[in-house]
Amino acid sequence: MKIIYFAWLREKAGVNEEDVTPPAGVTDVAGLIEWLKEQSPGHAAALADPAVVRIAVNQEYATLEDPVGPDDEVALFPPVTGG
Amino acid sequence: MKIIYFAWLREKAGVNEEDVTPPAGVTDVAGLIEWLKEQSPGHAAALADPAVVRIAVNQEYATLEDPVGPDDEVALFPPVTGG
Amino acid sequence: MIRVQREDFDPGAEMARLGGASHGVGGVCAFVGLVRDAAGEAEVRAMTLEHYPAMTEKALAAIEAEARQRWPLEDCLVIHRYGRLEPGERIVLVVTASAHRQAAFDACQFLIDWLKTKAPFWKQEETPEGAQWVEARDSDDAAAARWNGDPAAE
Amino acid sequence: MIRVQREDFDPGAEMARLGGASHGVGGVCAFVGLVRDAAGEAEVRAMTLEHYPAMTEKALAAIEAEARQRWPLEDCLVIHRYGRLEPGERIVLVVTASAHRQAAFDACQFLIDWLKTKAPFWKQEETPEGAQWVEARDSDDAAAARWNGDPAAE
Repeated sequence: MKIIYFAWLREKAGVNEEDVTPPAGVTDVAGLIEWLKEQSPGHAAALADPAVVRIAVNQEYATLEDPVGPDDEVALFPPVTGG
Repeated sequence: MKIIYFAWLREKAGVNEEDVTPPAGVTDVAGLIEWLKEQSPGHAAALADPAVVRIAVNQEYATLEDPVGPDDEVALFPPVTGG
Repeated sequence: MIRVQREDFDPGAEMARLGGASHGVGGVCAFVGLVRDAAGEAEVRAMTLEHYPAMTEKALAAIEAEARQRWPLEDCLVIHRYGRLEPGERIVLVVTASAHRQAAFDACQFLIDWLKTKAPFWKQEETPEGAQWVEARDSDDAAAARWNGDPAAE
Repeated sequence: MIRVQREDFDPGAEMARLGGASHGVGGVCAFVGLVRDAAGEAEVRAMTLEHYPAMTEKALAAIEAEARQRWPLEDCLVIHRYGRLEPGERIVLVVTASAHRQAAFDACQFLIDWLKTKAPFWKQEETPEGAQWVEARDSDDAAAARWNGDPAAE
């Protein structure tokens, strides 16, 4: 599974993107985020406040309840500020 | 008093602008229009339907009740269609 | 600034000018009105815009002042052409520049709504059936009426 | 049409292109967003726009399709830049062309409101106190939320 981080989530996580293999019990976005938080103090800091984490699965906005699998690209980022 | 006509009011009246001297009893826009209607069949046709006559006195929108005097410029025209 | 002229204008140059007025401008909104080749079912080959010069400049200056009073604009511009214009030609330009986009959008719409219902211009269209004066549209009156209340409430 | 690019763009040329698409276009509305030299009290020397390329083009194409479905547009265009930009530089352009002005204005505002709240871009500002990530604004969410209902009811 490919994880991509943007903006200050990227800076806090200390990684732009990474390939990860979560345990089989991780089947949705919520589970994935809980598992990622355990991977490093940087990950934990980046994902500490779920209210400011936005999620896209395969380039589409997703929610904590959406399923994720080994072939998915999951992006984690703060609220957008374009335009 | 100077009277100016625009668009189809001008065409119906048959005159672009004219200097007129209404009788002393003509003191407001309503009285002026009634008097102008008597000046020619063209004037009568141009001013037949008051609902589609717009009025400006000295280049400001005016109503039938507004006063008019000898030194005024009175413009009569249909609803505007600019923009 | 307002301009009433026979000649064409350059929307990109005017937008760049207003946008560059200061580095406090965050948004520039522009509207260009063009001559269409049809009015309802009728083919339009050209139109001629007549206006009331003594009143036009005075009225446009007044409405520009009102827009600047209602919204925090860094700058605003109205250019309206008169004379004979063919389909595809530009008729009118409104440009507004503000720190924030909503003020720019609202002021731009306010100005064009006002031009449609209050600026002393009249359009005559050349159609296969002859010259036709354009009739005012109720929808334009309705669009203009929405600005009569308190702008903060909209 | 959508474009995501590092280079600047020419609003006037794009407006002329969309306005000239057909003689059925009666109005062209454009919005240009510019880099300001201040954010609240802080001086901004430059900003850098980061984005998520794989998602950006997909998301912009989807919202353009939605605008075309909601309003009778003859054409519409969104250009969004990324990279480092200084105060006064253009960030984003939205242009809409329609037979009637209200559709052009509404679609243009819809697109910019959407870009502000959904397009995967992030701005980092260079200030005298260091680099600062721009925070999302509640007012942008409120602006975007007004399009969630039936557009005919607005």
